[in-house]
Amino acid sequence: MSIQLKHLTKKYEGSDTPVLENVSAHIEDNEFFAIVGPSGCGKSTLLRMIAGIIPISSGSLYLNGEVANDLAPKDRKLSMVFQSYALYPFLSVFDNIAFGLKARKQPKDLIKQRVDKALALVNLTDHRDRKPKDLSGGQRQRVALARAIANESKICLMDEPLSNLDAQLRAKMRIELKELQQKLGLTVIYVTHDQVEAMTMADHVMVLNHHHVQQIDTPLGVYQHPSNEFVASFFGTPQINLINAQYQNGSLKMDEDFIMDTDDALIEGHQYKVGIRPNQLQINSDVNNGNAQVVNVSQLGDRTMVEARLKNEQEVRIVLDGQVDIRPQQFIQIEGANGYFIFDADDRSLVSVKKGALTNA
Amino acid sequence: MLKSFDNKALEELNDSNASENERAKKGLKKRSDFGYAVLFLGPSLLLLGVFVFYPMIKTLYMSLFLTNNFGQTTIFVGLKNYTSLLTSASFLASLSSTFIYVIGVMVLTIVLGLALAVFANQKLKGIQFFRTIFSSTMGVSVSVAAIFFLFVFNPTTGLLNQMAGLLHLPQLNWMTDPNLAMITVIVSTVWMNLGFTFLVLFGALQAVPRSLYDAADIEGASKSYQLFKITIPMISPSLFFVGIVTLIGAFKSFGLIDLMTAGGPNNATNLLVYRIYQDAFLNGNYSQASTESIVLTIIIAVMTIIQFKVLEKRVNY
Amino acid sequence: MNKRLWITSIIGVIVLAVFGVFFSAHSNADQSAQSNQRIKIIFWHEMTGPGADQIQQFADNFNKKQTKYEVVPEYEGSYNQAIQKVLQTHGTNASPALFQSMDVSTGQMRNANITTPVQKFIDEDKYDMDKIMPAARAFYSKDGQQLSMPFNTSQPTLFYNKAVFKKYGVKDLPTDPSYDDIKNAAKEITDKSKGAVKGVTVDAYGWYFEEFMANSGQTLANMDDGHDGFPTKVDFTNQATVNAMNWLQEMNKNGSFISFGSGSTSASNEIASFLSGKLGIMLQSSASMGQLEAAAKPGDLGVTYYPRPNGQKSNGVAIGGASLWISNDKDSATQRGAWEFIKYLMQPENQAQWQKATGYIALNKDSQTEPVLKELYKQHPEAQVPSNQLARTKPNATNSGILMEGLVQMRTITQNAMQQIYAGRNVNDALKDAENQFNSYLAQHNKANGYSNK
Amino acid sequence: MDIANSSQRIGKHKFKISNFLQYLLLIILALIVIGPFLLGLWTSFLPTSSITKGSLAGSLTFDNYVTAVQTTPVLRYLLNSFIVSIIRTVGEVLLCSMAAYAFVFLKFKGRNFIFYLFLATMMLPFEAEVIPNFMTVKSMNLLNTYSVMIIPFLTSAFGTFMLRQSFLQIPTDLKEESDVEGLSHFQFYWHVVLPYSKITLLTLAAYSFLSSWNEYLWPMLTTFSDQYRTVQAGLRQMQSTETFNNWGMIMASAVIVVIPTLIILFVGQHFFKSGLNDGSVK
Repeated sequence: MSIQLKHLTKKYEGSDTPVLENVSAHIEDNEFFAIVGPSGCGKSTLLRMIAGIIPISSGSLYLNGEVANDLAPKDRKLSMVFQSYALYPFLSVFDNIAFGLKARKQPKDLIKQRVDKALALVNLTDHRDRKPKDLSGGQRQRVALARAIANESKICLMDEPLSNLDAQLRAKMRIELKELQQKLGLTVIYVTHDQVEAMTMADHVMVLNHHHVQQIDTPLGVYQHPSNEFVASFFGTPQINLINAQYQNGSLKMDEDFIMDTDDALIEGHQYKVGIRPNQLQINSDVNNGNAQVVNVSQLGDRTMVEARLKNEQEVRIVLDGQVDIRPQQFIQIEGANGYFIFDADDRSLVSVKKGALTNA
Repeated sequence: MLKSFDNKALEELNDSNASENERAKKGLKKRSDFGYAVLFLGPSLLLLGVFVFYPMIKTLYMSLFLTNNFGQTTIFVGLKNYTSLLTSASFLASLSSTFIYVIGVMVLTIVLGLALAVFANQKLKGIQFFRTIFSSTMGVSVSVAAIFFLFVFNPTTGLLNQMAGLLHLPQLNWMTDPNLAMITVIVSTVWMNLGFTFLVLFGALQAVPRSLYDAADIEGASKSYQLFKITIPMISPSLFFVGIVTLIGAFKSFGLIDLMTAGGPNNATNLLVYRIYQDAFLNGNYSQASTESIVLTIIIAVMTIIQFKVLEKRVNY
Repeated sequence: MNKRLWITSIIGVIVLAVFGVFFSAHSNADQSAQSNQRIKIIFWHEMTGPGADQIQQFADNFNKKQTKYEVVPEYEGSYNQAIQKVLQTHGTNASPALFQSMDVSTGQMRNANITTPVQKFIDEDKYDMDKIMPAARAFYSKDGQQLSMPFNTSQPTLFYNKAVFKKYGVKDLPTDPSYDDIKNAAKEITDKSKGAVKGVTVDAYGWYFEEFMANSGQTLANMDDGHDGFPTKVDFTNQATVNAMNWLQEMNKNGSFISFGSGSTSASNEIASFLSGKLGIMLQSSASMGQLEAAAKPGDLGVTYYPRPNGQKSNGVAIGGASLWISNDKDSATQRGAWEFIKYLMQPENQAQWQKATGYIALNKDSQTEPVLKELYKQHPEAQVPSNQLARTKPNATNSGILMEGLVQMRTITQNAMQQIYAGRNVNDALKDAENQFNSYLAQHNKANGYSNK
Repeated sequence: MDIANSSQRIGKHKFKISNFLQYLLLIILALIVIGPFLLGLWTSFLPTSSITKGSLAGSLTFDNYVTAVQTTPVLRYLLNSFIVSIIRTVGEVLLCSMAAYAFVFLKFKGRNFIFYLFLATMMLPFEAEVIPNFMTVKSMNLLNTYSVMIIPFLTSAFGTFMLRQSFLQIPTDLKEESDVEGLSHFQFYWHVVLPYSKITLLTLAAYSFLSSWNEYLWPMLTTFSDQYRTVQAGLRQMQSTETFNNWGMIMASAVIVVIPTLIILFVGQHFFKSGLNDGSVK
């Protein structure tokens, strides 16, 4: 079951600005496709357009090669897991899962067989007669999942299904979800604002911001080749450093004392943003008077995160392996980066990717 | 918001001296609020005592006696008033028309109120206007409604018969045929109830999460399936609430009956409360009216207890 | 917050507006009432329509004529309601000084002992009661003592639409028609109009039920209809009643009868139907005369005496209507004021005006020579029929009203019986049920009030 | 159930048609709901002569309103209703909130018993108690006064119950804090509890006003002159005297009478909706 979006646009009546504009994508069969973006970027709207809950203003939606714009949701042969789980509080777990099958008037034994199977898949067989209010958050999440599974449609839409769970459970469910997707051969479109989920689970990621698609790529692709400053800053923890710099005489000048040479042909005197992932920075802490002063040090166990301030007040995050003995107020010397991106400060687009280049400051 | 009130209270307290503060703190340890309770509860208790509890006991008392023209109890008859009432054909007829009326009113009110609420719960331009209209009958008092409906059902000049005349349909004697008269009072009562019912049910509908319907759409449930399998179960506490309120209200119906049919024709609409009124304030038969009042009280009490018991469990889930 | 402001301001505006309009409209009246300390005579009546207007007119005129009293008429609903209101408010500030109470409540009012018999004032003033029609005043007196002053006196009367009779070539009814006269005419109208016009109706009204018995010379209650003591039993299953009910049911069965139900709405619907030519004959109180004359074309209104049993001379019917009572819970000055107003109402010209406006019979003998009435009779000769009927009636126990309590209850019961009979129920069964029902009520009522005949 | 969305899914063209159908349905329902009112409004502008002829056409005039205001006490009825309803509303909100306060914040012996006593009154219909109540107010010589329509209704178990539910939502911290600061019960009641629950108080007030305004049986039994009759008893009065004489004027009076409550309802609609659900179901 492939899904194709062609120039999808959503505009509400009486509003000038579209909620989504010109969204195109191709989602292959059996693919785990994540839609990521900050809240309000239109990702849930996009999912609902695919589901058929919200009408498409313009553009075309193809399901398995056929235009599906006008299909009723029930005819799109897909299932959906909601952020709120959308469980019916007055029905037992079993009946919740069986709801759609009953609505479609399936024979009783088929319903039972499918629901039992779904229950087993999510390990809820023992809870079949409980009401949702008697379940934990994680269990409710599984019920929602089981309901989608019992549907046996090959496309499953998921709208931030894990966002109401605590961190540990979320990590566990990520793995389970991915396993389930592969086991059942589902095509999953997964909406999330959590880049980690997107990175860990997805085959392809669509990054949405300000009603537009920013980039569609593999998780590694968006990490390694962010098409713009937004994408770069959205992926990776801790967040990428975006340091203002001016190009002067073949160097990017971030600060009086922090200048990097570059071989890119950049515009003389133009403003750029240098994106350096915190773990790519190299520092020397054994200096008396470096180019940055440490503001805060967090020991993360296997790593140490250092927040330092350049002399022109720009802040820089550095992640170092192991436990490093650095104290606040101490001066350090930022020496260079193993790789970095250069973004245009005006249109924020990617200008150049520098990889593995050890550059002297 | 709260802070400002606290400040206000504190400002006032600044004037009070330390000993008062001291006392308040002591009060924390050993609270004896009896004096306050008298002040706060006294007026309400007094009123309820005089106008609710005493009359109930008095009614019960009177129902065990015969009363004279001035409503004074004269001869003790024990439960004879009850036995003669419950074997009186006309009272039983009255009781059965009351039940017909009450059930008719309740069913129609809920069905129509739900229909209005469902249709008003759409996203359409100008829907607010319709919502306002649907709730409007709550602001129409009984005498006004009766006047409107007396005109609608008037045999010669009424809207219905005039329309029937135009369409060459038979003109019905709405107010004088016993069966039709019952229908007219039911229709009028339902109309009056609609606004309130609509408001409650509409409020309940709006509280149902949209995602439940989205999920059902995707799973292939038709709109009617959703109505019966999602909407109604989800709003069942409110449905139950308006149902029982309507039921209790219908048992207490008086105004419309008084204004529209005065219990007639041939006692067809002589509902319980109207009968009480007639027996007491037209026939001067206070002991019989008291006996009927006790029957009414028992009915209402049972309904109310059911209401509390069920709502306590919050109905569906 | 905003919403609250809205509500408060809107309510405020409404209240101010209402107060404003109200006080600007009524400030004059209030001032004049305050400037002179008149004694207020609260007068409860049960007249509607033209009757209510005329009473207001009388009160206004009376208030203008003198400065000592101020009569304030208050409409108190139906006769039935008013009786209990009077009994229930007696002795409180809310009670009236003067009230109107219907014919059949006389027994109850007398027993309740809440009024000052007008005889007291008649004696004080040496008021000439001979001027008042005897049949009317006899109804409201006991042992030679006048309890109350007859005021609005009506006769049950038969009205027929002469235009309809003419249209279908039916002969006019005789002035003293028998049951058969009416049955035949009604059948003829119904048949000839192919059912477009209904022949006859008789409102399911207890008063008519009682009058059928009166006109047959049949007592309804024992103790000579209460003239000899407290009745303990009623008799609805006598031959006279059965005859009358059979007659009504027969007309119903042959399709010439239409039932409008019972109560005030039925009366107004019936009159509307009559006036629009869809109904040939109806029983009505003579008090409808004013309204009917105003609406009908001159010469179209036929009026006859109350129907009599076949082959029997009519015994005469009891009057209907009501009389005026003076409450004994007000001070003597107020009671005197009430009496002064009664006297004013009974003046010949006022009684004449009363008959013209309403159709109630003018009770002052001198009224007949008043220009108002002469003019009325000239234009509407039929308007005289009720007075004639009253005049020819020789009072006896069966046609002078029933002095019994619980007549309101009895009427409810007999009216239901009539409606059941119209709906086809066996006449004897319906009457027997009604009789049993009322007898048990009466027994209980007498017991509860300690009435007994020793 | 969201019908709008279901139809929006069906392409653009069909969408228009079904939208039209929905509006049509809504309009029909709206007409049914306000039909009787519209009919009344319309006839109130017609001369009575056309109405009794069974015609709904004719030249529209304000005559009926002029007649109603000039010849009937309809404005007096309105004034009476306002006086009675406003005092009753204020009284009920005040006394019920005080009683509710006692049940939530005061500790005293027999509190539960008294509370159940209050609840029990909800089972006792006023309609079944009119006879002794009539005798009571008669013995107090209150018949035919404003007081008779106000005093018996100055408190209610329903209102107390509703406010108690609302007061229970007030965080206990607030009470504890005010105890530490030494606020008296009156201060806490006035400065904290009442402002905190103002939505519920307003709902109760609106509800109380409407039910007072709509009170029918009691004013009818206890008032005997136009000086004190409220609109309900008054309209009954007018209707029974005038029915076949002046439909137009009766209708005009009905319209005059219905306008204030409609305004209150429309303005208060929003929290009526939430207040009724909260107060009753939760």
